[in-house]
Amino acid sequence: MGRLFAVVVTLIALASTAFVVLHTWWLPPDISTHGSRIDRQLNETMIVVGVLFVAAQLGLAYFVWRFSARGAGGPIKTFPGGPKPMVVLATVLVGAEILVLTFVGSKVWAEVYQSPPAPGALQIEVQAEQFAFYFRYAGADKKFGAMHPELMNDATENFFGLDPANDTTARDDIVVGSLVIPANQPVVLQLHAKDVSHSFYVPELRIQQDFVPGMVIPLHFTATTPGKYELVCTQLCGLGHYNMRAFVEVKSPAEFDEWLKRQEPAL
Amino acid sequence: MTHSAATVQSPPQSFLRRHVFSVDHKVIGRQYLDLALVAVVTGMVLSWIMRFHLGWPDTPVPGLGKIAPTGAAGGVITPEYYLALMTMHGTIMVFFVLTTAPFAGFGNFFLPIHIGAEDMAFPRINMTSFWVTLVAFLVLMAAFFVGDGPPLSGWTAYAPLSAVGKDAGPGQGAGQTLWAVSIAIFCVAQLLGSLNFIATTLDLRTRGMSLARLPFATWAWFITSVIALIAFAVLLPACILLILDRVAGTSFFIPAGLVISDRLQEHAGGSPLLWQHLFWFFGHPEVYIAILPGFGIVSQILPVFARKPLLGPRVFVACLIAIAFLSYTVWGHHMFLSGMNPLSATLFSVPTLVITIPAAIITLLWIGTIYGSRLRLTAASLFALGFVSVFVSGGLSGFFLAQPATDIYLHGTYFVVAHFHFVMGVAAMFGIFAATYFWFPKMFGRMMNETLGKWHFWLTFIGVYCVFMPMHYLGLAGNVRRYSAFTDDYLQPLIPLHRFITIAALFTGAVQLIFFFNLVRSRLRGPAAPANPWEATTLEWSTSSPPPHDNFGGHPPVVTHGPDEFGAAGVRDYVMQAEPQ
Amino acid sequence: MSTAILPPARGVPAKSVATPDGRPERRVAETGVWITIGTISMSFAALTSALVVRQSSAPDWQHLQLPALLYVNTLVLLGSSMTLESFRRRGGSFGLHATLLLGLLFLAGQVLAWRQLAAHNLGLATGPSSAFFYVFTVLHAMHVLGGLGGLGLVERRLAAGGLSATTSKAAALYWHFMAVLWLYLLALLTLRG
Amino acid sequence: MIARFTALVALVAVSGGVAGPPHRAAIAGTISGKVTYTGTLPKIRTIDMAKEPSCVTQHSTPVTSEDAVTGPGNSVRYVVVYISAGDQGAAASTDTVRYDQKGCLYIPHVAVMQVHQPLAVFNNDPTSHNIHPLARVNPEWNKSQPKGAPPIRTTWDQPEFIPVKCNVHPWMHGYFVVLATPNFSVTDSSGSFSLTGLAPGTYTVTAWHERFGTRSQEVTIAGSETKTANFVLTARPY
Repeated sequence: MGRLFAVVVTLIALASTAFVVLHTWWLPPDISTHGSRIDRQLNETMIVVGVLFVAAQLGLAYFVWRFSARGAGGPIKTFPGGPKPMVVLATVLVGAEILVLTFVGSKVWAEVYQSPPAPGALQIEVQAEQFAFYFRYAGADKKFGAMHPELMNDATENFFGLDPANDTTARDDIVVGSLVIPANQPVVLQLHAKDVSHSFYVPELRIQQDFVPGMVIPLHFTATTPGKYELVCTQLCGLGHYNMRAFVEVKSPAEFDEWLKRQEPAL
Repeated sequence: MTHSAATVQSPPQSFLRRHVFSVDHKVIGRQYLDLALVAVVTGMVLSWIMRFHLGWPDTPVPGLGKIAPTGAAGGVITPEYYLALMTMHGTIMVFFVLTTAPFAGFGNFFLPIHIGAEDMAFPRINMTSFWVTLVAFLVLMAAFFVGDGPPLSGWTAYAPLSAVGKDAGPGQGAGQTLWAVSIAIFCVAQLLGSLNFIATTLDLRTRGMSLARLPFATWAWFITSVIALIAFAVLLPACILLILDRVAGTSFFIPAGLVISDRLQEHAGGSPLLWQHLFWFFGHPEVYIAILPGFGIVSQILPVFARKPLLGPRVFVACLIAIAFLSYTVWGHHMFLSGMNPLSATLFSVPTLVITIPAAIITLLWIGTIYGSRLRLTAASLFALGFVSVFVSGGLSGFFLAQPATDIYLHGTYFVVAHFHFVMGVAAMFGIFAATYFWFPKMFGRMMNETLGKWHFWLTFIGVYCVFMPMHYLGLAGNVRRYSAFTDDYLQPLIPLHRFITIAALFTGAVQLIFFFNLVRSRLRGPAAPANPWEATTLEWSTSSPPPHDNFGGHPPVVTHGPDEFGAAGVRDYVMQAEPQ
Repeated sequence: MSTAILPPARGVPAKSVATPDGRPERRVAETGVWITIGTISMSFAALTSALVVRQSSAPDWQHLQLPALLYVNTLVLLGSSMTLESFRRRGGSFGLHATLLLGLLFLAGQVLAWRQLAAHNLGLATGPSSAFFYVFTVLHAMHVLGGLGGLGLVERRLAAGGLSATTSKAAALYWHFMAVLWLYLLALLTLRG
Repeated sequence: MIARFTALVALVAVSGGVAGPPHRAAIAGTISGKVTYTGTLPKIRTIDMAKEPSCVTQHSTPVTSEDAVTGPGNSVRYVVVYISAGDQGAAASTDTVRYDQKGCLYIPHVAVMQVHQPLAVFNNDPTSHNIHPLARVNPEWNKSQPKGAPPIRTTWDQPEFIPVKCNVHPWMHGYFVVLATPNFSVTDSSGSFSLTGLAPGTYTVTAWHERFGTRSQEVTIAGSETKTANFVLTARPY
């Protein structure tokens, strides 16, 4: 019975690691400037955790295999050195890993979340509402009209609560349902939540940030590879949470400018 | 309220006093376990329906259309009904199974016996805490029968989705209020329970039962009750503020200018992050409340079946205390991306990684205990070993979520679901199974069937790995959690994996019938159990099975030995705790 | 009605509590009250942190001017602590009855204060400062009610002649904590409210 | 209207083979007319359905918002013209009003029905919708309708202009107009309407539009004559 346990645990450990090593299901290719460092951090952690995982499972399996067959004979043996090697092993091993991972990880975290966006970054306002994202570009006057919650009305497509009648800067604002951004240029999103908490997550961009109602949260990144990607919501926001999707279209700068010129003002 | 008056009086006679409104900690322990059994069956059935829907969203679930005509017209589950099932599944499992069974259930039954006392310090408060827990469970279940159905804001109930009320969507009206009231009542029950555990452990230890000689399960229950005391003392006011926001028009968690269902809400000035801070200040200690009793149970069972003392008992207890202390400094790792100040991400990341050290030490102590042992493999010891393996798998995936850098990608995906299910949904359940197989003879005076027990272990052990290990891969592929359907293009290739998980989940669920059948049959017709079937050493094995009303038949034991004195040479390789010198 | 307090009753069967170094027996009820005090302090600490976070989350916090009655009420509560102490030292049920009476008077004073505030339409939902005021004071009042229950138990035990030192000490400990907690709340609401 | 006609036929049949027209021909007047607007129209906006490709493919030409649809000669579409006062006894109609969701749009944009008249909402899209009538007078509900789910059948007990939205597709908007009277008509792109079968009497005719407001006027019907009643609504750009 002990042998069976050892075999099953070993098979499980090897099978689980195999699927990871083979990358059967893995992260989509990264298309952002900071993404490669996140991938490296994840790979490093995966290697360390993989080694610890296999070592622990096989250690458990081996000990159960060896010490379950000894019947009543033979005196029991305590682990050489008592609990001390365990404490040292765990503290040194995990402690070292903590230092390395924290130090390396904090740099890419700081770059994405603690540093201000590049000065010339393209400003885009994002309004997350129950169950869709809408994106606003400043239009020709490069200025965003003010947002008035009391004017927000989906029926008249006034998703940002603009007041073009009295607010001239709002007249040329462009509102679209897809996030269209130029490649290789920094972009800053101002995240607004209209009703409840939502979240901005694009696996390929390796970026994620919650929308918090009552707060405007900046999020900056730079996409590198043109293409069409999916933006999904990862913060439970109600019945349509699963369908709250928008497309992120990364275009070459020339194509982007041409696209932007083609857009008419929203209201 | 002198303590002696309550317990030394003659055992109650009437059926009602003996079995229903009893102050006997053993009856209360069994009542908690029965409540947890009902809750785990409910929670499991909900998870079956959810998993079936994820695998085959358009296939109607036979019969569901009649049970839930609004939620699943014609048997096809609507998105809001899926989220409602998910919310109830999470809430039932975390609160009414993982907190009541290993902690309140087995703890109530065995803590007094372990320390040689007749009963808990405050028997009447102990009885009240069970009945208040039952009321909390019934209030939660009422959410199923309320107009809009159960709430759909998850077991974490983030504001403002949970705080705004009916406008936020179906289930957020009466259902969410019932959820908040139920959890507030549950907090009161757990505070009373923890009060009892701490007072009993501190004051009612029998002669010779010093803290150093406390059995490991009792150490775990004692430390868990300290954590629970502080954690639930914070969740209670949080729930009160949430209820006020929902009912009395205050704005603790709801900011100004929210337009929900095309209506400008009158609230102003609240902070949604305040709810997340208060909830997770309770939330993370709660996951340790669910797992530490499991640590205690495994450390109690392994020496018995390894016929060898636990490696480094003082180190084990020190690690429990370290985990208890650190558990209050890590709650921010749930909120790296929540809009909280990014600087504090590193502040919470370090203690989260540091807390893995005591957990790693304890795991190594278990493995070290098996070294040089004479391991006997019964259902109880198999589940204890299974606990070690599963806890390793679940604990290690925590490394990715503890670092902000990798959490950017993995937060909110199935990687998180795999992590907490492995550690809480599976490891803690293995702790409960191990405790059941180990203590059933003592609790009911009858032996459980070992063959059925072993079948139950092997099928469950393989089943849970088939269910939850693939969820790590879904997480790596960026599959977002809490989705009621997978309509996004990048999720389509993952649907076969979801179907595999669903089949494995239904299989593992079905396997639990072996356990329930074994429970019922052994309780009715199991062979009579001797006082010490496993040749263990702690005090409960030196009294009869089941123990008499005051546990030791009028003469409390005098403790002379430690809790796990195994491995002595000679015919009898163990020394009972209360054995005269 | 005997007024003498019985010698420390066997709150706990002597042989059931044996600590190796032979420290005097710990009374269960007293430990229970210390734990309860820890729990209640944790709850009010959580509410205090909620108040601090709420103040910084939006600029809509206006200071709430506490009705003068609350300061008078504080004296009532402190008075009840003093009468309780005199009862415990010199015995005599007068002290206990005075404590119960002052306790009820304190609660009546609180209700009056709430009414006064409500009259100036400063209700629960009027603003954050009044919301927190009501949450703090109502929760405190409920716990004072619990304390009165404890004192009622002491009264019954005294009348039946079986009052043990444990019970009276536990109840007194809890009652004094109610006063300390109220002083803290008063300072918090006056300075930061 | 069909119900009234069948009721009439049944009446004739029941009264036994009396040849020729019934003894006293029911005197039925008609009010008809045209609804136009003045002022500047809001911009015609194309709906961005990028989020739901299964709906984008159902439309060959870009879909425009329907909250301010006009036709030739300043005519206004989707205006509900009904008798708001002076009605003699409304025979409640029992045939089901059909409300379709096709191509992520509500068809018709404005569904008019009587109090207690059965309403059936169909989902003929390959995606799931959720119907959220924002009722204030009537009880509000919010139900999802997965692909292929049975139609949602309901009735409304109080007269009310209920805006309907789909949370999952925020651009989807429509109205359930619940009226106490059977005499109503919705203008098409020509902006014309006609209310028939009116017994003689003085009626208040009201024209309602979701964005351009409401207008009423008094009309008196003497015999079986046709009276014209035109309405002019004011349009505002924003």
